[in-house]
Amino acid sequence: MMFNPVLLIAIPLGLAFIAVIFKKIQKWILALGIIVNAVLVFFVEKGETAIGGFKIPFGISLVLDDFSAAGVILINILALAAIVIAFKKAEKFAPVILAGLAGMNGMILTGDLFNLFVFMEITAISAYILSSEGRKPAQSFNYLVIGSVGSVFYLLGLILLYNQTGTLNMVLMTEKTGFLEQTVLLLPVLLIFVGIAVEAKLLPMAGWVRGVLGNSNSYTGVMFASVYSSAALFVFGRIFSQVLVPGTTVGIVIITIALVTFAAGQASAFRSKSLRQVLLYSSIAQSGLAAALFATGFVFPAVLVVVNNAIGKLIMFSAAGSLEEKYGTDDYIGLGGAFNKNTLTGIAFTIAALSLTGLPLLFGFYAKLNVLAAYLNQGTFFVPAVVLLGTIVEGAYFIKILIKLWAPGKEGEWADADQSVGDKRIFSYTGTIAVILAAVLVVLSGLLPDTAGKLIAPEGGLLGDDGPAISLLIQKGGDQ
Amino acid sequence: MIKFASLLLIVIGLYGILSTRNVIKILVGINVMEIGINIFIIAIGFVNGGAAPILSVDNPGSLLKFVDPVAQALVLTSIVIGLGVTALGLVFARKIHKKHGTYDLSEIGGES
Amino acid sequence: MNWFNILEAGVSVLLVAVALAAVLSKKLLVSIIFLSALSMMAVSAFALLSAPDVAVTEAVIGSGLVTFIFVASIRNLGKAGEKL
Amino acid sequence: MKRVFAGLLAVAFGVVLLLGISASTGLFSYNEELLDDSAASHYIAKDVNGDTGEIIFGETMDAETGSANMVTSVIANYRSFDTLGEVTVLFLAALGVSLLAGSMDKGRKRRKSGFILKVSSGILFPLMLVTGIYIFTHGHLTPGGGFPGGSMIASSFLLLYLADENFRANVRGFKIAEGIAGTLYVVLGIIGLLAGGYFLINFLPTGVVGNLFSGGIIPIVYVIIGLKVGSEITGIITDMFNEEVKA
Repeated sequence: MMFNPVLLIAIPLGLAFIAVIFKKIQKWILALGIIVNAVLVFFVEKGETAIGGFKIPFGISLVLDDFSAAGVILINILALAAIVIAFKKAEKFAPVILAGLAGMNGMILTGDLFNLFVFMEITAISAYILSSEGRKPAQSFNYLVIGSVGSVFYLLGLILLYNQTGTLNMVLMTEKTGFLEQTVLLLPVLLIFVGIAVEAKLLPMAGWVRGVLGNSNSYTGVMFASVYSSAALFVFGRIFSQVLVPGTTVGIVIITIALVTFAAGQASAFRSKSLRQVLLYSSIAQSGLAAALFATGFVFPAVLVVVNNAIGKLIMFSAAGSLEEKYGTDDYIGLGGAFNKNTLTGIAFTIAALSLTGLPLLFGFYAKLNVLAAYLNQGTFFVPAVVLLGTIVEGAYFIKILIKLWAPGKEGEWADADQSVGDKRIFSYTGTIAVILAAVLVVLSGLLPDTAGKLIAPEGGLLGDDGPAISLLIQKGGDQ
Repeated sequence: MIKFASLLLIVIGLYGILSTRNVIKILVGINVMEIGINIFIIAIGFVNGGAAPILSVDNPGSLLKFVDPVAQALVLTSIVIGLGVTALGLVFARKIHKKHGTYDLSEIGGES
Repeated sequence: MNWFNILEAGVSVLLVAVALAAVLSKKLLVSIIFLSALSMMAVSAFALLSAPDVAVTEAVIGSGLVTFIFVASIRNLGKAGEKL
Repeated sequence: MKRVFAGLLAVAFGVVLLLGISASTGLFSYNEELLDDSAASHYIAKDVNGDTGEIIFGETMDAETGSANMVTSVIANYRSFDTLGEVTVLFLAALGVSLLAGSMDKGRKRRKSGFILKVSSGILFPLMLVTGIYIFTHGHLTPGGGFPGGSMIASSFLLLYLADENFRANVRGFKIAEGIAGTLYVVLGIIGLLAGGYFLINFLPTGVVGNLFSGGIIPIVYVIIGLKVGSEITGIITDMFNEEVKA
């Protein structure tokens, strides 16, 4: 039995409202909602679903093609994993998390640009509230201001497109903007880019990331670095590789910004001393890489990068947040030797770090290989050089961290002295199991890359011979 | 003319956000920007000589010239979203004031 | 020049002037009151552009409730020795 | 220095904006007509699912959406899903306010208010409440609807707060009301899914355009929105007051 994809949005939303009524049992409602969604996501009907029963380009519709299917599966599974790792921290935000999940599913599924805006606002507001867990109100405020400016820009770009095309539907928008001149499209596309760049953590709008992620705990860190950022990148991919495919000028601007983000992120990560700061700059860098790939039209390698980053950051941020809570510092020199007492977590962290770097036999290698192959097939050599250089820097700082965390050295005495206090495990049993499972997933998918690729894109690549999925829908629509 | 003025409002709001470190004034700037974009959307949806989009005794038939109802619906949504964001921003502002005793971000220092 | 153009020009000038006052004024309370006035000007702009629904909503939410939550947030600060 | 920088940046942005926008649309002129086959023109003619001829006020039966107010038909019918998202935004904001403000301490008396103020607000309160309810039940006929109606209700509670220093609304009650209203909205959508095959489909007959009972589910949606928005904003106001009181 296949279900209507709108349930992926309606169920968590309804449960969020119910959780407010029955506050006493809200944590069980949260668990129920997340689990139901994580199961349901495999049983939803593909295709375009109208809402309200109005003919498709005029009413709001949801689009579930290979691309958004990969997106919602990733998001709902990640949300489940994040809850399992730190249920205690999540439960007091139950309605916020449920509504946020509905928002993210909506962002990825919707086929309407204004509906996308509404869901982006839902997601953003749930993120603002979660960021208040960091107990740094000035940083949350900063995030809120940048987010609000971004959403004004998005709305401005959107309304300019609406004025030209008379539609808000993505498929119809793609068709109609095809007839417009590049000069007319230039400003709206850039404005929409800036609006989405806030959540996707791209450079001009990434000012919030340091304050929010640098103060994250084992739950919020995972949510921001892994779940929210994957959702935002999937939206970025939908808009800039399928709906508003940028012309040459705008394309070069966007790709340049994305690559600068990648380079700046890797460089800052290399210079940082705090574990969470290294990770957050590495997240910015990965977002930049994925955005550059999406804007060039390499959808499949971009999705691989997003998935690799999401799983890796899930493991690493939950470990980093827990280490900080346990030892009261996240300076990785101060944490020296911490993994000796948390062997399993340490192994998972190591696998995640090596996979992000792109070591052979891990999933990250397959992702990087696809990235480079895509560019080299196209005959571009400059971008692969930047990517390779970034990878070397990335490898350098991750190996530096890993060595410190496994082998304390002289500066690490502080952590050793602390070891007698309290129990040594940083996670609950379920948390450890979840992290280990994620790491096993990375290894397995690295050993069997073709199977993993098939899982992500069942019909031989998201950008097969027929072009992006959404244009397939246009063709199908034309046949009717 | 109003289109032009609403764009100026967006620019003025942006200046307001960039030129101050006082959290309340930053929120005022955001609100100015939002009012600007709302008026701009309505102005985009306006049609010369169009009636308000309500069927009534005066404008009884749907073949008459009406202004764009979609733009107005979008603005209604955007106004309500703006209220929500402003309320949340003000609570953050109160938290900042409670923690640091000031509304001025420049007095707080970089790391907090 | 018909009435529409004259009103439009007037509303436009006032919008920009009030917005400048809201952003530039040194005192928080003055700034907030100008924001409320800006919202009122926006209401007239909406009414002028045949958007009664939006005008009603903006009047209740924009110039009523938003102003209130702003004022409620800063009301006690006089004692803390800050400029209102 | 900061101001100069901010000014330069804002002016630069303004120039880009004006140049970019004047490339596509006139800055000092308005559209002459709606685009052909645009969503807006179909919403006005109410012929998204097929031509039904001209809609005449007070005559046409069973139009696609029975609402005489086209903005309402867009908000509560054609783009109802947006509106569901929008009340969720407000719901989250109210939740955030209460989560954050709730962690601050409370107490301290407010300033005493006079007798006349109390009595007159006692008279005004029900009037505002009724006006609010009128606005959202007639949203499909007259300007207004769920959002201003709900805000009007919230304003009437605001009046009580300002006039009576002992007044304390039950925050929990409002949370429950907004939860119920939100759940009803989603349930309404799911009933549509089960009954008509589409989420949020208008599954009731629509009646004659211009009558009070003419919108199908539109009046129901607007009542839900009105209650939800009203309880959410009242919740925000209550939290703001509680929070303000202690400072």
